[in-house]
Amino acid sequence: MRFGIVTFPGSNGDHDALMAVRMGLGQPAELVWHTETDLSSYDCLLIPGGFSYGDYLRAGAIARFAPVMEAVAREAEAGKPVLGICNGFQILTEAHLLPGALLRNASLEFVCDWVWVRVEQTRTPWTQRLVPGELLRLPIAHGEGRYYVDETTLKELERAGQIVFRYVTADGRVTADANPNGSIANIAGVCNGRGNVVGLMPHPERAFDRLVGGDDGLRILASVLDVGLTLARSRGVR
Amino acid sequence: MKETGRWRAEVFVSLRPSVNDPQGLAVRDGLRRLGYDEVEDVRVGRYVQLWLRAADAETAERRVASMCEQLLANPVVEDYRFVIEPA
Amino acid sequence: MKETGRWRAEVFVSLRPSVNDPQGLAVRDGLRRLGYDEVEDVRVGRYVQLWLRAADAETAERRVASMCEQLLANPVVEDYRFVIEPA
Amino acid sequence: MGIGARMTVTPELLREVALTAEEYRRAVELLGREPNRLELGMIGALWSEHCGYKHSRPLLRRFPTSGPHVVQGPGENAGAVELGDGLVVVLKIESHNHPSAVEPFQGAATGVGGIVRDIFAMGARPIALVDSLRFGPLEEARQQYLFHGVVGGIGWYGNCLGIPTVAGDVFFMSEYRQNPLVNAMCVGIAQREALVRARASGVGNLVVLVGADTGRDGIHGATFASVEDPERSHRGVVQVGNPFLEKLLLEACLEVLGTGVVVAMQDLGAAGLTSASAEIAARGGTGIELEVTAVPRREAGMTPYEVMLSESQERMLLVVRPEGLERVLAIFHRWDLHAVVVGRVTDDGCLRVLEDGKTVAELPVQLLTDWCPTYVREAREADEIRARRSFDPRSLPDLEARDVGAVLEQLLRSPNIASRQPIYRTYDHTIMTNTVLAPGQGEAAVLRVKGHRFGIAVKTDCNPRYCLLDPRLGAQHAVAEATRNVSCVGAEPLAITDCLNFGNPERPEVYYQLVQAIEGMAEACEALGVPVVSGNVSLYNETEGRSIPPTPVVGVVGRLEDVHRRVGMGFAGEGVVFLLGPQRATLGASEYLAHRFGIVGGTPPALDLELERRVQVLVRDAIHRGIVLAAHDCSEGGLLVAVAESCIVGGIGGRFRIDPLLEANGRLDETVFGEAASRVLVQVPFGAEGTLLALAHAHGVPIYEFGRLGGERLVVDGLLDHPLGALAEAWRRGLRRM
Ligand SMILES: Nc1ncnc2c1ncn2[C@@H]1O[C@H](COP(=O)(O)OP(=O)(O)O)[C@@H](O)[C@H]1O
Ligand SMILES: [Mg+2]
Repeated sequence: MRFGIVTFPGSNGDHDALMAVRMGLGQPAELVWHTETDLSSYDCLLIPGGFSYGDYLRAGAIARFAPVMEAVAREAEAGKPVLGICNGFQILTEAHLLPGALLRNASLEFVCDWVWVRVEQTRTPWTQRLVPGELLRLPIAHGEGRYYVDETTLKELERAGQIVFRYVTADGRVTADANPNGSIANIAGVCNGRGNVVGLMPHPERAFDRLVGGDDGLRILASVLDVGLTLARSRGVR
Repeated sequence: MKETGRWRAEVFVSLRPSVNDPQGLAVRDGLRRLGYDEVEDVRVGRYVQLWLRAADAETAERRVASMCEQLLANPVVEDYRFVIEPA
Repeated sequence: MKETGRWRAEVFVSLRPSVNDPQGLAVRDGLRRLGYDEVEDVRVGRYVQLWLRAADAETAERRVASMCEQLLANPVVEDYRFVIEPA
Repeated sequence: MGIGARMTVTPELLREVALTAEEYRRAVELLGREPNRLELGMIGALWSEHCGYKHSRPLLRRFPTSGPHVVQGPGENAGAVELGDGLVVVLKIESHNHPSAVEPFQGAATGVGGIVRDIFAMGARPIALVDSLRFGPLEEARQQYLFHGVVGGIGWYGNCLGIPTVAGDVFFMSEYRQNPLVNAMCVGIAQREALVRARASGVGNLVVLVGADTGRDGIHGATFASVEDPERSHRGVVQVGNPFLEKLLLEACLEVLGTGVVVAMQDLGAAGLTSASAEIAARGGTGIELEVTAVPRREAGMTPYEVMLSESQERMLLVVRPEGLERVLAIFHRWDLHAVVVGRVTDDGCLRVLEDGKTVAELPVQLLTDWCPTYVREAREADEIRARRSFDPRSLPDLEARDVGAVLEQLLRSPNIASRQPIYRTYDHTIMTNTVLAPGQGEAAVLRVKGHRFGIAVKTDCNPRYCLLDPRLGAQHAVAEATRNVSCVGAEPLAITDCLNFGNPERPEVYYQLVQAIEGMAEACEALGVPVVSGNVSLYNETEGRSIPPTPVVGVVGRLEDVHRRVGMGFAGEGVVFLLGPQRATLGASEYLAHRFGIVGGTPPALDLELERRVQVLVRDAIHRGIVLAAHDCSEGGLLVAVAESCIVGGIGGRFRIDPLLEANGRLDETVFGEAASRVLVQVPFGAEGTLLALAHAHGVPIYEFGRLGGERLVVDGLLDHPLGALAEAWRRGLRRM
């Protein structure tokens, strides 16, 4: 399965994503420059973390208009799996490919730590190998990760099953203490209505090796391989 | 295009009232700690100054409005307002 | 103290003209990439709204000025300006 | 303005460029004529303490700088040592004290920017940042402002660049009130043959400037770092950093170096274009001609003087072979960077500045660099320090056994001891996915190098209280502690980078401290076999005649043979805890004295460098054999604090005994809270006690079985029985409550 990893000026998680896919999953991956307009040769897309365009103004605000984003929107529309991580999540919300907005952390501080998240939705290509309610331990590193939607939209998201991950305690409870940034309803990740576009603040690509703290992130990245299998089969038929 | 005039726009972007503003709270608390007990509430937003060329005030206004919509403010969480004057 | 009035202050904080403003540059380039070629310069600052109690406009003004000096602006790199109105 | 334009040299003018009348005469003599205004500014900047190392250069020769691993010693943008498999590790530390005192956030941020440029100027990819910070008492509002600003600035810049900040140290002491210290260290990695030197060679090669446009910011920054009282002088020079631009610069420069057409690369730091071009020409033994009108400006109407001396951030200077120019410009363009040819390499040994083709300055490169005057000053120890040192802590009443628990909690809460998590939690330390031991997990940070078995360890240290009371001994301690921390994770110290932070060297008491500290560092480096490969000097850290304590910060890089064998500092489950090293400690210069009695006095702990070496070898040997579960160096706060820290981090209590130690020391306070050098707490699993004892014996290191782990309380027989939770709470909240 070929991963395309989109690099903007100021991205800094692109290389980690590349390593995670190549070393952790053993799959081919390539960096895709922000000026690229054709993404059809990739089976899935990662929008990595970083500070695209310095995150000046608002995180992700300027990157959203890069030429590559039109192509991302097109592929997303066509149902291709897209995963936005951290800054990638911010970019996807700014581009309205995902609902809501990411605001400055309630603590007003950048926070780098390991957190627990609970899997809330497994009907996305990025979580289909996971079990609902399962806990993952992942690193976070962001200053603008406070997920926000208004009350009406929140209800809508809950109803439609678009909340994919929530910050929880080590024993799986949703508490204020477990919430590292003040996100509404402890939301750590969401998906679009169709489920193929997922965004999350934690970094699965940094958790692909026990030597550096854990490998739970691989379970997310590996989930998408099932789509690859289907793809490969359909190609084989053709 | 014969853009004759030079304009200065001041754009004020603020979080919608319904959105929590921890920075505003922190500033309020900071001010109170300094003895400004009379401060009841604080909201912190962005102040963007733009210098641009446009044929007339109306064009400038139209262009700045669309810059705000597209980039300068995020309608999901922010409100904006701007003024324009000849620069 | 018999503070009778409630006031709203709007404070505009901007980087001094000679100070490098990377944020402004990024926004300017971003706008140009979106086709707003007419934009010549952008400076990004802070927009602070304050609600406070004060006996009269003059007192409010004096207090806000000193808040700006002490906390709201960093005189080493920033300039500020404010307006006050009854809230 | 032509070269020959006359000007009147007034004392004010000389003060503005920070030259003495004597130095001015020397410049005239060397030049054979009077310099013009621009030339004078250029000379002043490069002859400043900051650029010219006027007071430290003669002393720095004392450092050992060579060794079997050394690939590049002092003199280039950074030092480099061999790692194995054809790789080198590149390291350098730098201060940004004066700018941070004026604008803490931007001052610290641009400090990080500067040190990162030094590393990639060598052709190395930066892989880690380390920060060493000093502030006044954190209870004070102003210090909190400085602290939050500095920590925020370091985090902002490093996080944005995507370089993990993995270690550091921080200390609070009233002498730093007006003069906080911000030292940033960067570590990079490169293929040995890909290392670049900053030497302009090849007459006719082109000089390319890339990065930010040049503005009026930071003019006279070098001078400003060479005078006292940062807050009052030069407020106007504050620079605002742009980490986003630096990230592009970093990626683009590394890519450009891969083309093979770049002859040299140099970052623009203090004294901007003047210093960068002079240094690159001096190292190459060539000259450089610059056309100032070619330099892209941020502001209209800038004079050649302003352009040549601006310290605008995020700029690099390259020397490029003409035939490769197009490729280089194309790569920079792809990264949205502005790159232009601003000059060329010449063979006349001159730095020549042209404005529209007319020469406006022409100075021998050597005059700017090598011929900078150096000074040897009078050195005398201050009576006050001697008096403080003679204080006898034994004149104080001993600690009551029933107070031990309460005092332990207070010490754990002390800003000098409490958990540093509130700091490093705001630094991205997991990016790049190499961080094997993150901050707080080990005595030093440990990084893996993907595709290799070995790993890298890194740490900074310096106890300024020891250095204040005895600069020579204190500096030895700094080397010993930093290398010990690296040894405690299982790494062999490879090299040192140092940052010498002192007051005004023109004062005999300060010059004495400088001389002594350098001597002490050199002695320790020799004894421990670790060379100094790079460093930085920051003098004039004083305000109104009140100087900072001597602060020779030592940054160490070490190498682990096998990164999987690294050892953390938290006790890992059950096992036996031993104390390696001296069993007697002293209260002189201790955290206990300062915290409990407000006294900074007494003689710092003695340091037997030969024993230190053996202790470190023993710890590494034991780790290598795989019998060590945890290792923690006993530093500030002494034995009980150290054992509490390892219990807290490991989440396990234990039962310890101190009777024999108490007997050796004679006093309770010295036994539990006294400090000593060369001490390490080591945990081994049950059954490995004999092996460790035998090893200690073989290495000639005193060893003492301190206790066994288990439960959720910290118990010292007959003295203390405390729930670990309460201690953990105190330690974790110490910095956070500010
Ligand atoms: N300014 C800092 N930035 C990042 N990490 C820090 C900083 N200060 C301390 N640390 C980390 O906190 C831990 C404890 O530091 P320190 O108290 O200096 O250790 P030690 O006393 O063993 O030298 C280490 O992991 C260190 O790297
Ligand atoms: Mg310590």
